[in-house]
Amino acid sequence: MNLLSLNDVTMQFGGVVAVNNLSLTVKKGEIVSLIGPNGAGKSTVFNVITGVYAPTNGVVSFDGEKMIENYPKGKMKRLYAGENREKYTKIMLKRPDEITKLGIARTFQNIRLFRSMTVFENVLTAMHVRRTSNVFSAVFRINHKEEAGMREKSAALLKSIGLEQLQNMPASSLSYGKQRQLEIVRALATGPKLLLLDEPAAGMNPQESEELAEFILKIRSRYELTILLIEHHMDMVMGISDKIYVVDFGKLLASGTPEEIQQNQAVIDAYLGGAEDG
Amino acid sequence: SAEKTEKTVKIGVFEPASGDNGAGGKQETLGILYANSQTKTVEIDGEPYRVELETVDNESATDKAPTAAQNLLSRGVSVVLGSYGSGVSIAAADIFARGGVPAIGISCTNPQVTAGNETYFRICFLDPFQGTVLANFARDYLKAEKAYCLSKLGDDYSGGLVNYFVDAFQKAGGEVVSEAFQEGNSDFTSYITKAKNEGADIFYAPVSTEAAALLVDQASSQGLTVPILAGDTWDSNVILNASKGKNVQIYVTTFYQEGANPEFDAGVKAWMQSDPRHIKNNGGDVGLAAMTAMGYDAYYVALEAMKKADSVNPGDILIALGTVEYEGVSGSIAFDENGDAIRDRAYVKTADTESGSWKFVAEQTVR
Amino acid sequence: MSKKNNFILSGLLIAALLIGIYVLEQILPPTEMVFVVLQKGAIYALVAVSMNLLNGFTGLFSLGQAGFMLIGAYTYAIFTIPEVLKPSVYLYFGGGAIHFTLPVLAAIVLAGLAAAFFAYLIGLPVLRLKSDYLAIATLGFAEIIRAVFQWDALGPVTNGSNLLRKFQTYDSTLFPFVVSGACIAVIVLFIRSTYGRALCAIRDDETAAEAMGIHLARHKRLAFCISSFFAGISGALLAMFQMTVQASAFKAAMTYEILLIVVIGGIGSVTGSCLSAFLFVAANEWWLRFLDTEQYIGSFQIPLLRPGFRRVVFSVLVMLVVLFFQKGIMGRKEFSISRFAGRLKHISYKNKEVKP
Amino acid sequence: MKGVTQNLPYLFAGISVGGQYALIAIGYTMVYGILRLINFAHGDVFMASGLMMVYAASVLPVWIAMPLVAAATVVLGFLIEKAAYRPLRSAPRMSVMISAIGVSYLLQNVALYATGGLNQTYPAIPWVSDTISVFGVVTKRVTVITPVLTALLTAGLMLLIHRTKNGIAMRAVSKDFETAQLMGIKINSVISAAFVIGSFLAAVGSMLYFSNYNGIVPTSGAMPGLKAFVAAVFGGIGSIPGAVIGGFVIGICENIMKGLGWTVFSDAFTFALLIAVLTIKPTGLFGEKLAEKV
Amino acid sequence: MGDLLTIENLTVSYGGIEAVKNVSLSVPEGEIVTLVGANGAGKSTVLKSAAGLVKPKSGCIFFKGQNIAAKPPHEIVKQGIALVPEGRRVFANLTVKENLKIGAYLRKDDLKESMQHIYSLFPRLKERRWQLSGTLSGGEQQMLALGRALMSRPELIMMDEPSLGLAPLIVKDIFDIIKEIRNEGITVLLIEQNANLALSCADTAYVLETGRLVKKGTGKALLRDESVKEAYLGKARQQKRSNKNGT
Ligand SMILES: Nc1ncnc2c1ncn2[C@@H]1O[C@H](COP(=O)(O)OP(=O)(O)OP(=O)(O)O)[C@@H](O)[C@H]1O
Ligand SMILES: Nc1ncnc2c1ncn2[C@@H]1O[C@H](COP(=O)(O)OP(=O)(O)OP(=O)(O)O)[C@@H](O)[C@H]1O
Ligand SMILES: [Mg+2]
Ligand SMILES: [Mg+2]
Repeated sequence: MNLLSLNDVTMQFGGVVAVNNLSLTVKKGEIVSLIGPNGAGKSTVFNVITGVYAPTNGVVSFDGEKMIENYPKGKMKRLYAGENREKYTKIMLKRPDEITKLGIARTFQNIRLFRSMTVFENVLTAMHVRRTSNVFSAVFRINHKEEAGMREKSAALLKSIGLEQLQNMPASSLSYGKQRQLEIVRALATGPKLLLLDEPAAGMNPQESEELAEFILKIRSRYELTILLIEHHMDMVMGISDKIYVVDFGKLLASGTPEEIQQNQAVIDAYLGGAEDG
Repeated sequence: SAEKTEKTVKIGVFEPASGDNGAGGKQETLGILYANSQTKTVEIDGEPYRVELETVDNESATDKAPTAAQNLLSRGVSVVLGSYGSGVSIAAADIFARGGVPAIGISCTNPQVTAGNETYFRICFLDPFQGTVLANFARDYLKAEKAYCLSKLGDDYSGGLVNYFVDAFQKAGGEVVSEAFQEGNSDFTSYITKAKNEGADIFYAPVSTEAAALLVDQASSQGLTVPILAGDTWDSNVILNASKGKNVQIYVTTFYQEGANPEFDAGVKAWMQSDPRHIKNNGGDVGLAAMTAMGYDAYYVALEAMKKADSVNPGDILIALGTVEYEGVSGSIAFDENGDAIRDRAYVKTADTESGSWKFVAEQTVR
Repeated sequence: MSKKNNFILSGLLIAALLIGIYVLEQILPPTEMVFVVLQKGAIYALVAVSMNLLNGFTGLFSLGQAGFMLIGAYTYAIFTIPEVLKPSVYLYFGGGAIHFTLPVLAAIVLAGLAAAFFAYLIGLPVLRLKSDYLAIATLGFAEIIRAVFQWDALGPVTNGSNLLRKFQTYDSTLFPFVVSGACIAVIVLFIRSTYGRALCAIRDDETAAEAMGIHLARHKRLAFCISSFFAGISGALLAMFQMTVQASAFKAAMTYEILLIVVIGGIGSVTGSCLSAFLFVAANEWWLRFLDTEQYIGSFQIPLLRPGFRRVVFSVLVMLVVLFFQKGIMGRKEFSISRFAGRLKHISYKNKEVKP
Repeated sequence: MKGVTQNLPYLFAGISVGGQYALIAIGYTMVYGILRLINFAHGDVFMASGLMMVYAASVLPVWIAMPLVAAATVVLGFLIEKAAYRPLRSAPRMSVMISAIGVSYLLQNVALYATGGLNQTYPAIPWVSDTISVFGVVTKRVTVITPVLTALLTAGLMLLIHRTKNGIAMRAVSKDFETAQLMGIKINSVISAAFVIGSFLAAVGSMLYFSNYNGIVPTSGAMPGLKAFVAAVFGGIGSIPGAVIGGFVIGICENIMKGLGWTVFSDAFTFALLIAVLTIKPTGLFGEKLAEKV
Repeated sequence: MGDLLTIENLTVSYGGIEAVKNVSLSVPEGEIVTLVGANGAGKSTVLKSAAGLVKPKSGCIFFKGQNIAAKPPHEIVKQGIALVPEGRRVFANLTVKENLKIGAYLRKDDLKESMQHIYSLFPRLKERRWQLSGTLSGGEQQMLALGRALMSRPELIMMDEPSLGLAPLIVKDIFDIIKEIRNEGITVLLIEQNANLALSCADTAYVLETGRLVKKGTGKALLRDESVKEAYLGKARQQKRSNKNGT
């Protein structure tokens, strides 16, 4: 069953068409990778899925429901004059926080931790979205059971990636690689069904990215996650992906299993280059 | 060592030394200081008490006044003098009342200073009186038909004066336009333009001297030809300096007419000359402001009350104060049941812009 | 377990403080400056903490605090002036338009609610703005509110630009202490709750906070309203303290003063704000007053001392504190008894255990 | 015709005071553009410049006093930056702002102490403060000079910033001190330059302003400072043309409000206008867009 | 040729934590020197102290024989050092072109030629030269950061993970560029997580472990070192590499 599907998504910034009529689907439980040259529009796809940008056109559905839907507005609207006009100008957009609540969590390509908080608090804060208590009960500690549960879970999550030693350090004092790991844990803490990872292995050496790959596999099975991954480390992508989409200039260039992609000449020319890394 | 055993009584001086009314507050304080330099002791119950002045700066602000007042109380003053500017007096009135310390207002003319307050007295006339005097003067003497009135927003002094002026002026058959400017405003050209456009015959602006200096300058450069009228605050050398050599006509009401008591005039001038700081506080010269004379009188009224009470206890002084009668340099002083001075006379002066001095115009009472 | 101890310890400390004040009131004459400092300090502590909630914890740079205090102060004053005294207060407005009074506590709560209500209205357009733009917009709103309250047309309610007075006040220093203490306690509980953490997240990174499922607009508005609610209450207390209120006093300068307290105490530190509120008031109103009077040793006049010197010295002190305690007195830390005790223990046992 | 001459003074006053706001606003905008600091002390530098003129002109001829005062104001601005802001380069942004508020207090209080809180009369600058008649409206010559001078100074400044690498350097510094240093930019000099230019314009503004409104008290800088700051925000903080346009718009609007008799709301209207503009354009008229991609 | 940069007994601490402990290394003129180490080993810290961004607790840093340890960054840059900082740090509010211009802030000569050179290295940047660099994609920003450093025509260029976030094809280009730079006579100090590539092009390599220098050797030698392989190269790679080397 498709957990996530993008239909004809276009994202335009002024003259730049970052994503061009892209469609893709992610099945429940899969690890799907999105690869492509720099500036191909991968991160933009994430931003559209998570509601940071409203797409210029297209539909995003999650878990069988339309989550984001947009059709051309303004000048473009005239093209659709006629009986269907109403239909085509309909906008249905969810805010990023609503989308997170629905069960999509992400990491950022440029690390965005809560820098003044400790590692532990970073994770704890991400659990806020699953709270059941209102302000009143939170202020007057009527919800102390829930709070204790949140703390326990956070500690467990940190332990699972091996950050428990650092949990009382300010997040900003971690080295680059550790910060990336923390971002993943924080995303997990929102209790997602779908996890979007934007270059999680950037800044890690091959050994470390292998460990990260194992970690990703581990959390997938433990939390029954579906994962959409952007990554330039081909070892990792080829090693753990069930399916790969390749985009170039915002358009879909190819899709398929790792093996198929590795053999695809167009992909090799545009992205992978000579044999060495493939 | 004889000095050490000497008993003292403290008089609080509650005056602004900064802010909008700093200049006036300083002139009033000068009068008190001069009186203190003349009479340093007071005999109470057969014993001489040295009078100590405790000063505090109320910063011309109604939000700073309560703590300043509280500060005076904490220093154990027996009676308080001040303040220049009605707003701060009103704001501090309840603090003094709660402390049970009597206060003698010197030039705070707004009725609310003493209304409903058992411990506040004052030796000056009130706004209803002053406003009416000016209205009558404008109608009778200047034959004005239409008056433009300007007050400062949130300022009890100018607001009150305009209010009573408007009442009296309208009652006397005149027409009024009134506006208020905001704190911190230095651009009066638009108000002057408005007065001109409305065809007013007089420009009534009983505002603080700070604003007045700007107003006078701009009135002259905008070519405002009608007379400018104001209350007791304008009886100050700030106005004289601002108007000197300018093309403006200024009329003010005042409590004291220089020359009414030549001995006092000469004494205070000599005293000021003895210390450059006094001259600076007086605005750079020895021109005598009514406030100074009033401050002088207030000090003696306080001493009278102490003598009469034969005590330095604030409560006793309070009881005695109501019955004090005193012949001061600014006239005879006695209090009515409200604690207000019984006065029925004001002087109107005009600024001589050539020589930079005041010229007596008329003595005015209420019809 | 240690948390519980901490709780009990704090409780004891507060109780001791209140008893201390009570004893002080019994033995000292009520005109002592120490009471002024305690009262005004408590009131400023509350408004400083409420501002810290916005600026320090939520990262919303708001300069509207004086405006909300004004609303609180006026609301309280208007509804507690005894009926018989209204004619003398509303002298130019025929005794005013409101002809009933509320009990003191109800009026205080109403003061908070009124401020919060205005905050809600203002929040809708303004909270979308970022950093300094938000600051200037909130400052602007405070100025607009001040102008509205001075408007003659509202005179029957607000007494125009004239003073409001004769309303009910308190007579014990304990009153502002207890009220503002209780309010600060609620703010602290709020900050330490999961909502408080969400606000900190917004401060650190809005985009990331939103991606973690935090509804930005709602949380910001929540912080804004709560902060204003308590600013309103502190406004009511300030009115009681001053015994008069006038809109013209609630200027931007007042907001700056509060901001100064917040930053000197440490942005993001509640105890820092409280501490610096008392220090600020004490230095400004009490300790430095002597600098304003010319003083003599024998016949020698101590140089420099004359009116205005206090404020020069005070501003120099402020500058020194800012320059030498760049992160404020407390930084982002809180004073806590357990840590204090822990530090003592640390010295004796040298144990180095880190607890989550 | 009568209606025109009657209402022209409002417009004149607006344009003139608007120009003066503009000159002060540039100082705010330049400092903000680099340090992201609302330099609350700027209005007080403007006031201090006025006071220095009062004292200088009491011993020197005005024509000699003017350049001296301008130089002294520049030095003051430079020293303030060095003493109060430079030590806080790595401190939280809020601390720097408090330092600015502290400097503002200090300047006001020193002025209060020096003058004893008494109103000081600004010296008349010959020719500039003469009364003239334009279109039948009597006013001071400074009213006419201000907009012209403002336009000239702004044009010069724009050339300076856009024709040299310094303009880019300033914007780079504003984004990231560390990386700017890595480019070889001496951030201290760039920042000092902003303060020097800002203070110079404040000095010019103060000469024009106080020629028009010739009384100075310690708080004289507060209101023009706040208005100029609003002007800077209105135009989009960081943008020089924005600050200038903002200055004129606010000067004219407040005088129109006064002309309409809404004096109670003349300041409030300024703020209301500002908020209205900000709700439509959250970074002011010409403010730079936030270029942050996630 | 002599050493262009020499670091002697460098110790750096953040607050109480020592991130770099007593590290000594030298960068000979005209060579590529690389630092390898795990996350948090202190590699970036070494570069930052050489660039003057953090002040060492103790130790000396000599550049062309001068101790630059106490100098502010802008003076160090003037001496001829450029740093490609970790995390790109492009000026988001400047356009691509302005970023490149500001990279050449200290140069007085004509920039056209250098600009063309950068544009030819990264055509993508030319395409986007009017775009605000804050809106570039991660990889595009990385190219810009590299281009910006090259614009200053340094004698020593220090790169902190230049290939971070770049597509495999570009990564190869980057290493070609690095070699090309070296051939132009510019010395390179390189941090790279892609240890295989880094070591294979480096003349000298150092290994850092939790702030300490544990190994030094030629790039080729370390590539064959068992402990290095185990810690940094990853299993899959090792196998592949050994296969390749075998043939
Ligand atoms: N807010 C924006 N404004 C203008 N252009 C943008 C914006 N966001 C992205 N772009 C452009 O859209 C294109 C796609 O960017 P995106 O970040 O999605 O690339 P990417 O595939 O993630 O690349 P990389 O692998 O380098 O991270 C880029 O060329 C970028 O310059
Ligand atoms: N600003 C800082 N404050 C406190 N500690 C820091 C700071 N920057 C780095 N550290 C600490 O210093 C150590 C070394 O950090 P550094 O960034 O030099 O590592 P690195 O080798 O570059 O790692 P990475 O490969 O992850 O970039 C780490 O333990 C890190 O936590
Ligand atoms: Mg990307
Ligand atoms: Mg690093």
